[in-house]
Amino acid sequence: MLKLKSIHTKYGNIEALKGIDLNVKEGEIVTIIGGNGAGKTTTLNTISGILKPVAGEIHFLNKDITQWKADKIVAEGLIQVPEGRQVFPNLTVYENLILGAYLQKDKIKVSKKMEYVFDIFPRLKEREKQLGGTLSGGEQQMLAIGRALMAEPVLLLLDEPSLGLAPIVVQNIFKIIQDINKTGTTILIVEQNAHMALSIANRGYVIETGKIVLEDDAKKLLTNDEVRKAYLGG
Amino acid sequence: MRKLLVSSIVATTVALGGIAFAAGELSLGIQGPETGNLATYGQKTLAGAKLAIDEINAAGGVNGKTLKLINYDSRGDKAESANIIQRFINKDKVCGVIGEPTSGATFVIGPIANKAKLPLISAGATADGVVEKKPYVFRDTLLDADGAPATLKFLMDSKKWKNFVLITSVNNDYSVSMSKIFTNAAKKFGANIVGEQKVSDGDKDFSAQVTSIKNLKFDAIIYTGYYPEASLLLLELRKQGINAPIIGGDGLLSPDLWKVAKDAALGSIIFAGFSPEAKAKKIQEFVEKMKSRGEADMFSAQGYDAVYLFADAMKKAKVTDCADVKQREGIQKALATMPEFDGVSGKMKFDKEGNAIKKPFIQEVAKRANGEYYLKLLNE
Amino acid sequence: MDLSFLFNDYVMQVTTNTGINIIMVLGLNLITGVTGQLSLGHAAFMSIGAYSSAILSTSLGAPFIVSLVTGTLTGAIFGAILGIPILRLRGDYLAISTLGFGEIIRVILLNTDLVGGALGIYNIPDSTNIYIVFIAVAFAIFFMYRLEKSRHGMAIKSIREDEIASEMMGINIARYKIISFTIGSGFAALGGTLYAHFMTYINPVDFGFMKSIEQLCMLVLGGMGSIFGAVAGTIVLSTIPEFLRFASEYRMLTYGIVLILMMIFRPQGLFGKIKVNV
Amino acid sequence: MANNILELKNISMHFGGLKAVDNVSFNINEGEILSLIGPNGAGKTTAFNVITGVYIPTLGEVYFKGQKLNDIKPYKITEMGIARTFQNIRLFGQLSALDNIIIAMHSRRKSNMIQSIFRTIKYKAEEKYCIEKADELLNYMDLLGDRNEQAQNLPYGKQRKLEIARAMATEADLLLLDEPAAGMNPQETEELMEIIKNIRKDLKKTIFLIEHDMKLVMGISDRIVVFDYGQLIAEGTPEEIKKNPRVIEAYLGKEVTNA
Amino acid sequence: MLSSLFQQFLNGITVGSIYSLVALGYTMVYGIIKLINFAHGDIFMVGAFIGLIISIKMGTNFTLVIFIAIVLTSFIGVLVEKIAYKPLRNRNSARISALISAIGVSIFISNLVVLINGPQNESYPQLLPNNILQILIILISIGLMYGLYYIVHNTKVGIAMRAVSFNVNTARLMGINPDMVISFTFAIGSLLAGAAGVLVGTYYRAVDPFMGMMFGLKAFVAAVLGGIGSIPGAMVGGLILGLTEVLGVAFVSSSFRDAIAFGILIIILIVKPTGLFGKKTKEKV
Repeated sequence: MLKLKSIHTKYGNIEALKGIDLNVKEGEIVTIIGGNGAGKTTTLNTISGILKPVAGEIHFLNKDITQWKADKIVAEGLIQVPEGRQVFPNLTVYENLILGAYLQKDKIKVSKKMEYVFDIFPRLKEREKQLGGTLSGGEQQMLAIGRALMAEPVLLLLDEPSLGLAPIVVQNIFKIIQDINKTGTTILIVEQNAHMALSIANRGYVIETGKIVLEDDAKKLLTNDEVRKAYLGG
Repeated sequence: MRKLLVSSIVATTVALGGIAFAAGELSLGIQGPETGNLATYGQKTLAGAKLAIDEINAAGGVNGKTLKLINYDSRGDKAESANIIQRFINKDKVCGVIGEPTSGATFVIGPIANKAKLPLISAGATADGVVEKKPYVFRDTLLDADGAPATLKFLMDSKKWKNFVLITSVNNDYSVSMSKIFTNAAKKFGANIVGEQKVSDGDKDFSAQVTSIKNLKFDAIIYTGYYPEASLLLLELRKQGINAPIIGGDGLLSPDLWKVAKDAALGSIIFAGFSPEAKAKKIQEFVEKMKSRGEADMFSAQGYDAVYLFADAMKKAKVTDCADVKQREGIQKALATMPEFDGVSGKMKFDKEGNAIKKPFIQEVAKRANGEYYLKLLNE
Repeated sequence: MDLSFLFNDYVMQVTTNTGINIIMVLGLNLITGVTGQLSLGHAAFMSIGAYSSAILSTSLGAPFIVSLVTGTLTGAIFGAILGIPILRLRGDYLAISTLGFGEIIRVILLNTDLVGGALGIYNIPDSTNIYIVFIAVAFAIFFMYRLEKSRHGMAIKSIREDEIASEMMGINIARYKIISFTIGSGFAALGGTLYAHFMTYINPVDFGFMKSIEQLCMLVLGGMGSIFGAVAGTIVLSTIPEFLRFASEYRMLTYGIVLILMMIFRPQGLFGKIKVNV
Repeated sequence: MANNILELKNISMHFGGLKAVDNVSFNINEGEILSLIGPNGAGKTTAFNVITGVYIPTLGEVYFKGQKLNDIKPYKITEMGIARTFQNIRLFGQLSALDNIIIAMHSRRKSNMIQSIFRTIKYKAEEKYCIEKADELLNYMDLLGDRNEQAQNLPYGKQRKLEIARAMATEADLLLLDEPAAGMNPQETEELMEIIKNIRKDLKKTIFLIEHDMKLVMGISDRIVVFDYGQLIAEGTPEEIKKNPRVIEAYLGKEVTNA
Repeated sequence: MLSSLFQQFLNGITVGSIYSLVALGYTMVYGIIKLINFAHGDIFMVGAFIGLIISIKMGTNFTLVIFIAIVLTSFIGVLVEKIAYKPLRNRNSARISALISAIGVSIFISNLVVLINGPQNESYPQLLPNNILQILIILISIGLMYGLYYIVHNTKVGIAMRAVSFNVNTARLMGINPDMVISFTFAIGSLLAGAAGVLVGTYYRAVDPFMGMMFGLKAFVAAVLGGIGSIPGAMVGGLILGLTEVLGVAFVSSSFRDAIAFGILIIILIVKPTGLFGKKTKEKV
């Protein structure tokens, strides 16, 4: 479904990605784990078109989307939940969700989708009229995911959904991610919280200083000493 | 596009123009704001001057040479004005300059022209100190110091007006100084200034000032500023139900006054150095000829007269080469000693400082039967 | 070939005007190009120099050198006084407040009878000549060059590059911003005193918002943060009108287009190397 | 017991409702290398900002060499002897490497404006001394070849090193390094480890660093403090920290139960 | 006295509501691309001139005049953005470059009008009945502002505008094309300015090619006063500015009209730099 071939991305003079190869198959949960500054977010931003790679190719649903603009990529069903949630603080929950379905012209579909999101996150229903900025961290994460679901993602990219959230909330969010996957949405998730991510994923990649250093079945990675080393330095 | 082409041809001529005067031409310079918010004055003066030049050349020129007019735009910027006058002196080597229509820029270029012994006639400057102690600097404008008191006296006598409101545009040197003249004249003739208001050039909104004078008793409003504000002021006055006329100087003298204010302008009294209604044949011919060049007004009349003043002086001084200081001295002498000159802006004579001694044309905005506005001359 | 035309009064006039502009634009360069604080009210300090020196020369009959020095210092002092409250602001807010101060000073001059109100001040002795301006320009360039190289100049530059890092390197950024603003305003005032004694007549119209913008355009065109750029930009914009005399109607139009094209294709200016993020 | 150079006493830093740092106390001993670790958003950089005066702590006190820092302006704190680097490199990008270093010497220099403009003998001597000293530092960091390059044009690893050199140029006794190895390749990181060790050894500086690269942290730290959710959850030697279950949990997270 | 006070008050609100219309354009553009669009005042002036030309050529039907004027000004606004600002945005230029470019546009537009129409003041036809002119102007302004409020809060593109002004990249992740939204913002802002131009012409009965300068600057002050980037701020800021100016002129002195506006500006900036409704942003260290 998604294929990255030797992707290189630069921030100014700094090469943040030094040749990333990865692929995601339909129906999977794939995770990319790695320490801070390893290039996880850069990878996602490159896939979603926020950043443009300087070399390499990205294919999604058999189309070469390497040079596509972000909004066109969204239209293909490749939706990203950005790091730090990036809920629009001055928009209400309702407005945030509406924006998620920005490209959907059919109003009935939009309201159906919204019901679906409210089903998954009843909390959001309660807070419908509240401003995004007034929500708690966990609620904001729900809103960010809900907002992405409004766009009917074929592939959902999640950037550190656990960031800054209390462990109990993280548990909850990850369960929901699994549920979303079960309804047929493919998921690529980037995490620092390796255990959590690997425990729900099918496969995992370990990224270090802009390179994939390890790729394996998630369950195997979970017990792999290398992973532990990558985090705690052995 | 055609305009662009013409101006680039003019450009090339002017660029090479430094040598042109030898080939049977005598040049006059004219400078003023042709762009920017004072552009109307510069453009009008230029139009009048051009007409005069064309007439003179059609009649055989001056001393056997054609007269050439070189115009530069100063944007109303003092530094640019100074650059231009130096260019006239050193590059174009003109015989004389028809100077800036505003007092401010004339203050700057006057001393420069005087020092270079280049005769300069300002066709608009009215402030004190513009020409004094500068033998080469003249002006053919009616001075407010002459015009304003004469007008006030005339109105008090003919209309029996006694109480006035005085409105000054405080960021306008012309207005500030004229207000002083009016105040002094009122004191002298026993008129009452019952209220005073301040506005600023560029203001669009006069509602506050008008509301403030609404409850006063007065016969007329003296407004000493320019026409753009005056027309808006008139509209605001009528909007708030005040029907008193306004009295002002040549700053109000523009068809735009009634173009903007329409009937609100009716009855306004303007004293100026020019009236298109004057019956003199010369003036009527001038008005007729100016029709194709954007209508006659005071500035075009003064620009026109300035050219003729120069031409007369040049003839008298038998000028053939203006690069020669001696010949320019001759022009200055001819101007300073000129007997009464009968111009389209009235009969005039220069006093020893270089001021034109003239009588004001006191006029009232009126409407003809066909709905056309005009200035009825009151004191012919 | 006859080169005497290079030395005639016309060329002198344009050159002197250009020189005066150079001094002021160098002051602006210190504030905006070197310190990174956008000022839209530079002409206000020019007016303070012009007015204070003109009053000294006309009302008190002070010798030119006294007017010159006093005018410059008055401008610098005003720069410091106004700088203290407004330099706490950043970026656009600072720019807007300098604009506001510029307009306020102009309106105050306009309404103060003591300084002639709208009439302004005339009969100012014409003490400025090309030699004095030449010396002043040379001094300004020398001063700015040396200042930039010194530890104080380095400190000022580091504020432009990164305020926070600068403060973390032990630099009192508030103090240096004020120093820069004071010196920059002083040079504007120096230009103003020279201007007043060159034109011999000043009134508030000369020091409006558009004047500040004009100075900023000279700086940006030449290249912010570069002494050479500031000088070159000023020369270009001060003399080009003289070459475009023939096309007076299209002059301002062209000016507008040039500014836009410059910003699109060469935003660092003709001779600049520095991107000033203000 | 070694001498305390820096002491944080019950520091809390709140932003609105967010407790970025929550009642944290710890010391740094003179001459040691102390590392501060913790997951993203744990409040590490906030702690640096409190120490360097960028933020005034909501509660608690910071002491440097026995002197309270709470109300002191950042530039004064630097003068007192604390210097730092930044998470997202904050070099003076358009200035040369040399100028970056020289600017950091600012508070140690005395030449006044007049002396600088007219380049008096005193000024020249100071200038000469500074350039020599800066070159020395650049040399120490192996950056001498890049001395005239604009800082923004240096490769990433060199920018990191230049930032450290710049902090050292302030002649601070305590260096705060915020993720010095971020974005470096393993080889560069290795080199950095050596440099940090040397700085301590040769120049007798105290070093306090935030770092995610555990190889570096474990390799050079004398002690480690660990933050999670703004709180200090562990403090100890690298070996102790590695085994600490709370740290492991904070880092690797728990698995989803009942998944 | 009382009726005079009421009249002054009405004067203030009339001017203020027009300031608000223009201020909205400044604030919206600033909110979305952080640019002080110096050319906005000139768009306002162009709006007035288009209204003038239409009413001369096609008659003095106010609805028609204002309609054509706002359609054309919004088109011009978008065009200006595409030509003079977008290329800079794509090159990631410094903010001052965009500012200078805006000044270039301003100089170009005002001088183009001079070239086409001459520098003189032009009289403006009476498009609205005189006796209820002020009330109508206020009502039309309120109507336009309500329209804007509705668009911003109840339409998708309005919500997208707010999203883009918060964070461009996140907005892109929603499938929003920021360039489109920015164009839309310019269109709306210029539309309001165009309407304000026609209203000013109708109110003062005269227009000139340089009227955009001071009026624009003051409207900008109004935007800052309310908190630049804030839409309700611009509305309130305009009213406050209009009222203080008119009352200041009435009861203090007219000579300081501009000083009043800029004085308020500086006080606000020093006391509360973000304006009445603005939000504070802090730089991350």
